[in-house]
Amino acid sequence: MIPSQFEFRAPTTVDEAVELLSNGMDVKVLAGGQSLLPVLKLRMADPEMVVSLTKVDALRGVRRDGDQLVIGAMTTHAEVATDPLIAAHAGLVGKVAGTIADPQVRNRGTIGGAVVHADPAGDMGGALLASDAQMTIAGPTGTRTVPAAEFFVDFFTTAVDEDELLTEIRLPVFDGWGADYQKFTRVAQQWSIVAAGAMVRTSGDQIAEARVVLTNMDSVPRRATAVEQALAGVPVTEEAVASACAAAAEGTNPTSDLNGDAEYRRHLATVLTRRAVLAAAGHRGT
Amino acid sequence: MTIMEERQAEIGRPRPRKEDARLITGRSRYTDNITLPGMLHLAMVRSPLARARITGIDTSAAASAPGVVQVLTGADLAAEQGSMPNAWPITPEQKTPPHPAVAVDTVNFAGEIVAVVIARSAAAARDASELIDVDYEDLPVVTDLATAARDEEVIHPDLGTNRSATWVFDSAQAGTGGDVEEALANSEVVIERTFTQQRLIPAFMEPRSTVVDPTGEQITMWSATQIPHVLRVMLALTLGVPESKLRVIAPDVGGGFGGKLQVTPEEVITLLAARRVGKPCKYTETRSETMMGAHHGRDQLQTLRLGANRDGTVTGLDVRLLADMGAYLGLITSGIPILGAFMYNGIYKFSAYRFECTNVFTNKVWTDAYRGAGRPEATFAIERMMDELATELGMDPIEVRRKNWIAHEEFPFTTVASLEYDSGNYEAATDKALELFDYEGLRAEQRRRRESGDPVQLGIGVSTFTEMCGLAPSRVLGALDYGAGGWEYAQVRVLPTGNVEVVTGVSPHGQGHVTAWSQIVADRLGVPFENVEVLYGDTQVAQRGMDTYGSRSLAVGGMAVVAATDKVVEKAKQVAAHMLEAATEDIEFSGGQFSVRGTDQGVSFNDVALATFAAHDLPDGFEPSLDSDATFDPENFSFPHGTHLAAMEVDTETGQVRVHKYVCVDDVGHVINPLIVDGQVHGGLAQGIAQALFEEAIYDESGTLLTGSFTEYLVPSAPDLPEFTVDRTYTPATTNVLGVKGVGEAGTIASTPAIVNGILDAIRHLGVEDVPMPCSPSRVWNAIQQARTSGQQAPEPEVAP
Amino acid sequence: MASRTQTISLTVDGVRYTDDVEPRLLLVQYLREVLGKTGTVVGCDTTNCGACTVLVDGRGIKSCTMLAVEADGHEVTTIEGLSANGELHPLQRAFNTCHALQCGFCTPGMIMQSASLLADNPDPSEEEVRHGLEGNLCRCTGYQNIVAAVRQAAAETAGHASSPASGSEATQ
Amino acid sequence: MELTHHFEVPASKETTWQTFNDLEQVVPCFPGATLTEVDGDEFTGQVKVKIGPISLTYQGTGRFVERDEAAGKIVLEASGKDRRGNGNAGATVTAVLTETADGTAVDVNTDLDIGGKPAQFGRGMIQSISNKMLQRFLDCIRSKMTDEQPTGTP
Repeated sequence: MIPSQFEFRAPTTVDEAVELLSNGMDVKVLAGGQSLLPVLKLRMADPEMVVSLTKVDALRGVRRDGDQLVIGAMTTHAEVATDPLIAAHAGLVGKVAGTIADPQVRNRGTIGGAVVHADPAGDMGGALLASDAQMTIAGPTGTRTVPAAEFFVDFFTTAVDEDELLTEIRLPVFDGWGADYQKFTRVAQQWSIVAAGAMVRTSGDQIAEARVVLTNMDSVPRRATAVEQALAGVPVTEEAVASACAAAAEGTNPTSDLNGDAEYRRHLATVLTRRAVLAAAGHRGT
Repeated sequence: MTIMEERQAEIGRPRPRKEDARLITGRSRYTDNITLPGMLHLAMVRSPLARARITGIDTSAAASAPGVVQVLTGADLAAEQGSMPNAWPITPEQKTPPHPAVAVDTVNFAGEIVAVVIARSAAAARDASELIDVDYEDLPVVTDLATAARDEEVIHPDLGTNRSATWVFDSAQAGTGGDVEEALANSEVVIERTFTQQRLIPAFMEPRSTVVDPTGEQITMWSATQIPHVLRVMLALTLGVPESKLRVIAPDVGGGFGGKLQVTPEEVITLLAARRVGKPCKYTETRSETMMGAHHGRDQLQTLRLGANRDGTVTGLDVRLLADMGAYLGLITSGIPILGAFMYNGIYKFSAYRFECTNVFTNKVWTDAYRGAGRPEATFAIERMMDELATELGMDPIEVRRKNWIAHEEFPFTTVASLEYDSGNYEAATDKALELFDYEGLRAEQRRRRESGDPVQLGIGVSTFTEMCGLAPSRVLGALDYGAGGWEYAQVRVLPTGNVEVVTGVSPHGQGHVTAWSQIVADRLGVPFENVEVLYGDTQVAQRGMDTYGSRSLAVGGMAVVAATDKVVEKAKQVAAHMLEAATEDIEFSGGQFSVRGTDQGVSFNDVALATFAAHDLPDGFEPSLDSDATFDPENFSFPHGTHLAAMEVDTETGQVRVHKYVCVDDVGHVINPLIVDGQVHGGLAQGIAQALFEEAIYDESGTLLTGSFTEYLVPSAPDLPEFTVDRTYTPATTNVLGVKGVGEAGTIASTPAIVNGILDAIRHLGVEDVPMPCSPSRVWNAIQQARTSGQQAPEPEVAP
Repeated sequence: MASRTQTISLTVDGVRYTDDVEPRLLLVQYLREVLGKTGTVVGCDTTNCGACTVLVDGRGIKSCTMLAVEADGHEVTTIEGLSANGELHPLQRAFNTCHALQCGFCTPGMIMQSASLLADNPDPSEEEVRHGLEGNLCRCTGYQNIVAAVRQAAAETAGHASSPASGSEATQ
Repeated sequence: MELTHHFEVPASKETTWQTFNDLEQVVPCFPGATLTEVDGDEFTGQVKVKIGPISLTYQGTGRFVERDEAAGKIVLEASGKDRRGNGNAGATVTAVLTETADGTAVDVNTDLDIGGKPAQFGRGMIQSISNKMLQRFLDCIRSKMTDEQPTGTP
């Protein structure tokens, strides 16, 4: 319950923060702290320095920049979940933000912190993947941009190096798309056992285009491209969508744990994908 | 002489609780809130290994760390720490391993304490605890109950076996019924089933905390305990501290559920540490420590054989248990399964019954009381078996129960397990529950979903239960070799102004005793509810007591209050008679007024109180005090009962289970405060449902607790539970004048089988015969898959009655 | 190593405090150990139980999962600062009258999170209350009376809100 | 938990055998491992494991428990404890070398035992993470045998 001693810095600019990361010490970046602090309290880590981004005002908030939405890395899940711009143009991201952990955690936890933490059961990664997000990373030599598809590398590992910071997330606007996130848990505050996210653009009674992502089906969030292709042009009916989603788990590599084995997760992925796609397509379920 | 006023009876009123005032404003007095001048803090070093020999402990770095006062190991304390007490040796031959507070040579579960740091701050203690270097030599670990019972590896070599004791009840021997083998042999149907009562973690919300102040000659301990009185005597016996030098205080205690019915190594250690350094010491555990170091509950393997005739009449029941003790025997570890021995027959009339339990050691933290303690296990098993029988015979589960239960006109009834049930009306509770539930409507809905092949199937779970409460008649405890009696103590003190102080020997930790006792005393003395103060939880204030567990507080502790109050009235009548110049026999007392029979002459309780205090003019030889105390020993247990009905939705695509509707009608006798009784039922239901659906303490094969935090050990939060429909019938207990039975455990005991029966009822037509608890989505889904793949062998879909 | 402590200034329950604290000190430890505000309690070490919930700038957060140094410059409200002028907050009253607490340990967190919830959603449905409290564990009540209490307080506050004099009590 | 790996190297069994027996080469191949002392068949060292925010440092010892050149079998045992007392870890690595047409086939069986807090943090990931770490370890050894740089992909 009591973390080890560490030095604490709370820079006010990104440049200062980045500079602190290459000071030769074992540094941990503190965003919302909702994953880091439990680890520190359990003493599963003892960094020499903690660099808090809480005072870097530039990293907060959601804005529109041309045909993109820009979400500052320090924007909280609660802000993302209730932001009107996001609700209008990036529905899946907003919906997913509202399912993360619990209200108190959403009030402190940040989108940047969550995705850099890169827990395979973390919910936001998939939504960013489905949204073709571009991740802006600041480092000692300036900033670079990495697409979400290349951002998630492995369990708890992203493209952000130890001397770098994720500063913002850029999303192309998705107007006229329906979105749904089917998060499967045993109790409300649990991490996703499996979750499926879908963004669907319909044309008449058909699915024109779909984007489908899976959470906790691998070491990183996975896009179900085969399902997406199969869904194109499919009528919005239970049977047609189910058949297109049947292969949702193909190519995934889920773990087995206390909440279910890999086979169960594959099955869940299929069911949840179908439900998410139908809901995103505005299908009134049975 | 005042005029009598009509006053509303307090008993039965939904009074909001008095004790809430400080709890809702943050003025609470939990042990960890206590700070004493010069107080030092403890941190524990716990073994990460489940079984190992300690080959060396290097404490030098920790001892010289900043702020550290002293470091203690098992070797340092070996001479004084004694062995943690087991107060319930169930047989004379019971094997009880030594249980040091701090491990000396070996550790036997992951989480066992191996060293203690005493420092000036909690942070310094925690920092230094990391510097202690313990060398272990691994020993083979046994975590599986059935494996341990085979003695392939003996955990405590000196005992020669992992089997602690075997305890048997046989109705043929007891003269309460026939021979079970004979009964089963003559039965038309015999059903055999094995159930696993998974290991549970009590998960009280307040982590345990202890503060010890070794001032001068007296040692004062504050502890987050359910049992300050038992703790005091046990500490005295374990450590050789004179009992009179020990004062134990249970201040506000944040829940217990049996989990704080324990004498803990942490309490012993804090006391020894404080005595060594001569300064107040505090130890507050982290939740991670609670999960691995505080006792768990349940953990039994149950094998039952139930015989019946085709008309549904049960002929006999044979129960064989393996009960997991964990690594050691705690305060009443060994007796927990025995508390269930008397309840396997439930509310039914069986003609033959045999129970055999073997207690077994494993390399896990020890088990002990957890809400219901033995009785939920028994109730689960018999209520599951009754549903199995109904399925086997194609009968409605309610009908099978009706066929076998004790009819209300048959009370008092001596059961095959030798208990005398004083009262009950199972018909009334069941009828009311069926009506509130809309049983027929839900059966119709169930049929509709089955016929349409709805992916979300509906099932109805029935649980009719009783439990033995009001622990306990001392002579019964004696017969069971329990180390103490089951009486309770109370004192009623009358202040000069007519205000009343009630001292109770029970030790509330959320049950609302202050409010309920105030209601009882207000009615019996005719004083305002607000004028009653209830004192408890401090061995210097409540000098005697047996504390709070086993739904005993009201049926036993409340009765002690009644007895003490009655004595006050008897004394006060003498004073009133003297004041009214009448004979004591002619004094009547009602509504706070003493009056002379047949006259309008009277004095109030307050007048008598003041006159007694002044003592200017009292009857000759009358001791100038109305204060009275009483010790009440119940003549029998009390037997609350009820009918619980759960409509369960099972999503056959995912295995996800949802409580669609939950109705319970409990009969807990007379109700002092319906608000509190409903609250007890709600909370009990939540815990029972959690066993059915969510909770399980899981160890891996090397003895690491995998569910070591609330991230993995799934305690439900608000969205995970339904709105309950709670109602009651009233059949007063006949063994106490309040007519009360106890309600603390009812919800927990009844709900678990209702939920599981409901799940099975929803998917039995798919060929599923059982789902082990907790019925997680993956287990439910797997059960459906297995039934589908072995579809040919699946029984014909049972037509829902 | 630089200085072991840092100076923070913050407002807690309406009072301005300036203290030197170790960076590792959690906000809940600051409240309990430095300010003596033991009304906020600690129930777990993994950010699950919510017993330590307080409001920071009006929003519920788990004070075991925030460093005291991060609260620098912010406004914190604890259970001890919820009632004003000796009058209980509607939530406090409702928790009492609905019997929404037993052992009381989860109660400070429950009440504070309920305040945060009502600030966002003054008239929540039963389901919204349940989800709004999903980060708070209670082992005693089965939540039924807690949900009832929050809805009762909401109704009462709504009644007040229609009168011109009252503001939003929940957000402080 | 049991983990199995198989790889082939275009090197003779003898070369492969020698590499496998050289602790100075083998141990540092393990991600995060440093060798502090080698004394005959025994060694001491530490492994720093970083998984996201979690950082554990296991300090411990290891030794060859079996070296049967004729059978091409090596059994290496190592155990350590986290320096903050979070738990212990032990591994028994059994490698069997078989000559093939193109070089040597190596079958590695690892019996891994992780206890204490890290095991609780699992959610099933421990096995996957351990598997990946071992794969990196073996890739590194293979690269030493073939004088290639580790490819980074299994």
